[in-house]
Amino acid sequence: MSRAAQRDIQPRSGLAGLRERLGDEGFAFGLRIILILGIGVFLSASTQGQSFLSTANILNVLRQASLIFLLASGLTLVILAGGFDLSVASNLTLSACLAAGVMKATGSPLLGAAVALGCSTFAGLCNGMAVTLLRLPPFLATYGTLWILQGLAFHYMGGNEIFGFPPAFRLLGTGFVLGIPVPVYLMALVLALGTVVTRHLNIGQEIYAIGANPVAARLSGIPVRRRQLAVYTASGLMAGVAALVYLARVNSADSGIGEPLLLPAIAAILIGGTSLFGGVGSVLGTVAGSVILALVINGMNLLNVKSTWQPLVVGVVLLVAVLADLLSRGRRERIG
Amino acid sequence: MRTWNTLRLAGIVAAVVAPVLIGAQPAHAANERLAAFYKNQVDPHFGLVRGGVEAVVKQMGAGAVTHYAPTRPNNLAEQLSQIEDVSVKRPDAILFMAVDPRGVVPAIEKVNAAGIPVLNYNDRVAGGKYTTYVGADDFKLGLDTGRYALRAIGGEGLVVIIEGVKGSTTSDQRVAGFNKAIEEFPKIKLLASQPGNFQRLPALQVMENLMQAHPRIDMVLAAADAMALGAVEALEAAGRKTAKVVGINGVPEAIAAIKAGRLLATGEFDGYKIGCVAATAALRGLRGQPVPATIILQGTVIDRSNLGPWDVPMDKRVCPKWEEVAR
Amino acid sequence: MTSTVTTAERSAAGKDPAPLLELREVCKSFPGVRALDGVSMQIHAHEVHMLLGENGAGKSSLIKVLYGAYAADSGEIWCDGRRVHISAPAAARALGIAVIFQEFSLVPYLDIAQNIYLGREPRHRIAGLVDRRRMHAAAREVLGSLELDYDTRTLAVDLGVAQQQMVEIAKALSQDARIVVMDEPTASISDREAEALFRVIRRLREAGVAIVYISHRMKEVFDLGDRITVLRDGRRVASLRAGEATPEALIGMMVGRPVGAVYERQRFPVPGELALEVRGLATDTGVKGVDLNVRAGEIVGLSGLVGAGRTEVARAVFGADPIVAGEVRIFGEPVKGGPETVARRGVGLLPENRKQEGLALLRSVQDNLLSASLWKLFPRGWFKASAARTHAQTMIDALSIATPDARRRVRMLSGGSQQKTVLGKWLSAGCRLFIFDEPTRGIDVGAKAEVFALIEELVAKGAAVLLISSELAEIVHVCDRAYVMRDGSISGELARAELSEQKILWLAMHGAVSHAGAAA
Amino acid sequence: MNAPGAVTRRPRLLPSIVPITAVLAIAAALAVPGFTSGPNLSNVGQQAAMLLMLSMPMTLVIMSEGLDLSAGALLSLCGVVLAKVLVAGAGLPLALLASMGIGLVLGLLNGVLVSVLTLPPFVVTLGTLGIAQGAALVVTDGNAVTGIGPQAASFYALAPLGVPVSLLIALATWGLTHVLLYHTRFGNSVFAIGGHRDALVLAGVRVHLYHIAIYALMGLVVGVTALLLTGRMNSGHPTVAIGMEFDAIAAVVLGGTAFERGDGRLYGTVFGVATIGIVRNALNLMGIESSMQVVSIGVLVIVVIFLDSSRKQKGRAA
Repeated sequence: MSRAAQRDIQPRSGLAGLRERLGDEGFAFGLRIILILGIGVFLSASTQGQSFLSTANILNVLRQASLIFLLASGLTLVILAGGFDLSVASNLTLSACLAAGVMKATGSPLLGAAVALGCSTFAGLCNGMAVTLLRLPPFLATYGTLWILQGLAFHYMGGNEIFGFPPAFRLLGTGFVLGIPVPVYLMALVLALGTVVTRHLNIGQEIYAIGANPVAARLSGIPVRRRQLAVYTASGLMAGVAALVYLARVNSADSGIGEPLLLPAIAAILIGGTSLFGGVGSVLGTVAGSVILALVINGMNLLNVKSTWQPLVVGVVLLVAVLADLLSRGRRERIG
Repeated sequence: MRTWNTLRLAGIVAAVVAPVLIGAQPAHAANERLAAFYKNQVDPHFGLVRGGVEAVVKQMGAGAVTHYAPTRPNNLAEQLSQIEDVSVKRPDAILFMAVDPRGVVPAIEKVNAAGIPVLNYNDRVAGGKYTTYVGADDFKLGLDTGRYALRAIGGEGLVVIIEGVKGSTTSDQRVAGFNKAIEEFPKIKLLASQPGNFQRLPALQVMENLMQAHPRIDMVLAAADAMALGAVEALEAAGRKTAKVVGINGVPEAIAAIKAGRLLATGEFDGYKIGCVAATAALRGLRGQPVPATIILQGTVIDRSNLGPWDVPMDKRVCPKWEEVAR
Repeated sequence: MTSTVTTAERSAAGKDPAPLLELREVCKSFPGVRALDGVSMQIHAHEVHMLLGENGAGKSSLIKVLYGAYAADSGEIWCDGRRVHISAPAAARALGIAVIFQEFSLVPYLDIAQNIYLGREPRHRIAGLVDRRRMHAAAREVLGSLELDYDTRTLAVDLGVAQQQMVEIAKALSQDARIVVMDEPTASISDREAEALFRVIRRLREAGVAIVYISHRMKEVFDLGDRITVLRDGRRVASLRAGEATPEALIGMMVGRPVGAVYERQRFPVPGELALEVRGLATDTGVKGVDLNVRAGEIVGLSGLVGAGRTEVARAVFGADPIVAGEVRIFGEPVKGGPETVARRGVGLLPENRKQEGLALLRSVQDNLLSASLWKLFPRGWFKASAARTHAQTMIDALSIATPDARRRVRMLSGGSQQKTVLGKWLSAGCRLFIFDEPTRGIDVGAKAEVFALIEELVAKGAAVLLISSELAEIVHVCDRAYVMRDGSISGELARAELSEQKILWLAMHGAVSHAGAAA
Repeated sequence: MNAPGAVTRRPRLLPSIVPITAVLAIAAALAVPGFTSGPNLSNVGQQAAMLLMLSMPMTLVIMSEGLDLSAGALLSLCGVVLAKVLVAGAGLPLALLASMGIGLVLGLLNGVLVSVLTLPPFVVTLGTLGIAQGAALVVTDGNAVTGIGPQAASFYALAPLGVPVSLLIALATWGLTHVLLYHTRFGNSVFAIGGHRDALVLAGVRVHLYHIAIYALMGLVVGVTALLLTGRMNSGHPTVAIGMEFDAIAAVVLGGTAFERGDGRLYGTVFGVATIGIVRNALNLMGIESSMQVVSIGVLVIVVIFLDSSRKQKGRAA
């Protein structure tokens, strides 16, 4: 047995060994949990535990995390497959506006939902085709569609807002079931679906393979183009779902709703430990990321910290999360 | 002989020219070109303003109005470019409201230098020369709405303020008004004052978080309807029936909410009226008719008892009579 | 044979002036491999020193030691009669040693002059700006000394391979290198370009530069070489004057290891149905009118020099590159379409550079083992982790992949285990036609034998194998028959009876079968 | 071909943006009244100035296979700092120094995280974006900084020979960046970092140094741009420049600079800036509603990158 082999078969110790036993995503997620608990402990300490640790507030944090997560979930798949989609937020805006318009006109939530999902999915499909068929660089192509979708939204709304949706529809955003907000159920559902897709379907394995090394994936007989098309479409679809939840929660739509959500969504994914290079990360991580974001803002409100501090704190949290991965995974892995 | 010919010639010329000159007056009046500025194309309040302006332009038979709003909501750099571009386009008059009261001043001074009449509306700009200011007294609005609200809860209880974008006069003035009102009621306790950036979701989430920190809230004073309605959504979702909410502006949705008893009241900051009056003032100015230097629209507090006039779609709205406002 | 060596030594030691650079008993070993085993050689000014040897003979390790990329474990390097330590590329450059690797290090969007002087740009006294006039003048001068009339403002990205090579040489000269090492410089350029290269090399020799030239091509060895050193398995087999050598003798030294040192084929099953049939295949990657076929139960070699178009054939068959003309039949069926189609017909490609094209290095052994067979293992699309795990484990055991855990990242494995992982990928996909492209490159001797045992097992089970290899011994000892390629087309086919390294080399170099007899 | 004997330079593909800009400019000149008027052209110039300044170093960043999302937020921060210093009564030079200092510090931070810690630029600069924007809000508590005196404004108002000073400074930045990129070792290293990092290492160059310098340069230029921004508004505003980095990236991309292999051209970026300026200005003059401006920019981006990429593929095939 050669020395090389000797070295190879030694089980590994320390962080690396722990990571190996937990698996990449498991390990990354562990770090996140630690981060969350850290913030939690700090907050409950500084709020004397009374308001922060209440079930109500925890559900409240989850509900606030859910919107960002829904928007980020599809994007996570795209990034896992080594792509990118800057257009999710303006996609949300446009499909929310259209849905609102349709619901107002017809009074039918179903029709509205159908329009929102149809529009957003189609936009996602277009992104996918731009990347796979036209072979445009994802970042730039979706940057273009970002502007186009936003402009269409402006044009459609003409500066007005559409408000007042049927209560049945509102339940999607504001309802409670067994004392738990509906969006939280949605988040759980999407998390479950996302995990099933990435963990328990061949497609998921293929997505990771493509993200990790597209060339090798192609030479392993994986239909790379079709999978990419699929993830971009999924990203569009999820933008539509997020749009519906947004409408139901806020009960009105204007052409400016999406834009402030883009960077938080991306930040949530990165804080969740998914690598922009693809092949590393998980939907679960994105949940963690979204929760961390919501937690930070919630805490600052509870502590009556001026909202002006929020961007700074979020930026620091992002860098801390990525640096944590750097230290635990080592240079040669894919980070951030 | 010669003189006769000359006179005849003059007569003919006069006969030909006179009707032209006479006709020229309305003909000229009929095509003033206005340029109207807005902070963004997102907030329905500005949709109302726009509606008012267009209505007047139609009624008074002016030529046309072009609307300018930054593509990124409240983006100062973009508004500056738009001012500069418009000053090149040289409309007959500019109806102007600023994304930032101070940042735009240099650009406006350029327009002044270019000799284009500028009318300032909706909220005051910190500098530059304006033919007229049309707006409401934001401080007074805050004060009145605040008083109304605090009386409504019997002058005692726990209150939360949701501010607009920090640093905007609109928000600062209104919040100042709120605080003044709170001072007047010793039994009122201010729990928190957090910004909701004039947007719905931020306000909603701030409210959700505040509810966690404060088990009891009796009154929410929001510096704008969008935020008030966000707060309402949050409270309703949490099943907090006791807390009441007031806003400021009087956008259609707020009126609807008052009618439905979800919103207690809103201070009248009627975009439609502002648009009407501003456009009228501008056109009168161009047509050499007298216009006061300042027109402050007296805002009443709109509640269930008096919401009738606002509870109509925009195309049914009527502009206030000039005589009533221009005092 | 040993006698030749000693005579050569004596003669060398006797007449020659002091060498420019001398290696004495240099050793370098890696875990599991003895890359250099007491290699000594003398490099003289005014000489082209040919370095011969099969892949894995230690040539590239020798270069790396010369260039300061590796530090020798033991042994001495002497330069101008002083003992030197080449610890880093910088040190090598200081000694006037320049290496021209097979993959060039030019910056695509900088022009020729900027590339030649990258990091050493001449600058104005004042302001320290790059003195472009001086830089281009100097670049033109260097190129001129190579009789090259290049517009020095041309971007590297617009240069052909041969031209990039010339720029690399110019770069070396511009550092006034006294020793220029060239690693198979003619591997990927045409004969005409090679001629030009030789002219340049001769000029350098006149100018007193010492050239270490690594090549597989006998013709070059005798056209250019003044002195020849043959390496085998990290040892110096012989060092002699060009005049004292004959092609046959050299080939003998290169391959003359005890037969079976690599691997000896045991079973020869009867060939079955046609697994692969290629007719008139042509691609825009340089393959011209290739005909070949592989039967089930057969190991068919595809040999030839680097750049002869072997890999291109493999990629075209696998659907990775578009086919311009001709047809490919797999198990009798004509196939069109990309790898995803071809792979499902039971074809597996084990690419030459497995790290870039065969594996996802940052994924686990298990993930890589399953990446090609998901559709087969879980036809319903439901991925079952437990089943995957057990399957991966069975593969790991069956192929004896050295890893403590199926979740270990492939990057952490040895070359051999990585290669086995790629094989396992296709085994689990149930392939019946395997295309191995240089399967033993960069893996140690023990692993090589294992790989061949596995290949033989495959064919014993009725699979068909197309084996691309530059190592003649492999072709001879492992294959039932072999095709030899030259310049993008098949220059000959050899049945097992007539398989010999000499014949393969002749076909690969001269392309004419007739000489083969003379050679044998 | 490929005979090594002689090589004649192959003319480089003209970036698609150049003809596009020309067509748009001519169309605007003909169709849009007042477009060609002196004051308007000076407007276009002034409006383009800041974008041009940001786009210059951004081109280098993108050529080095990087990205800087923090530029806009950093610009706001620098502007605020500059205004604060002016309010404190210091002179313009000192204020400018302070602003450039802040820019340099965050630029260096970006550079170190990207080059030394090998973190992806997108993530790093997204983080520093938050930090810069937060800092700007915190030091101003969200309010505009006013009462900064006439210095900045009067400086911005300068127009030697009728050319607005902002445009002059922007052009100077272009000139400086051009010299840096095409006439210094630093410039060559920019091409190399994007194109073939190892070549630099083999050449014994201190790569980190140059790589960090790219981001530091970005920071410095942002610091200078802050002066123009503040002068233009005669006040400091903590959120004014948010999103400007995307305009800069768009300009670079329109200019035909690719995110890989160090393939970039500075003058292409200049055309990109010009296009954005012309489109927005012309649409404003025509009084077309701003939603169409948004759409048109999106379409422009996609068309241009499609043209460039397809022409590149053809170029490779040929």
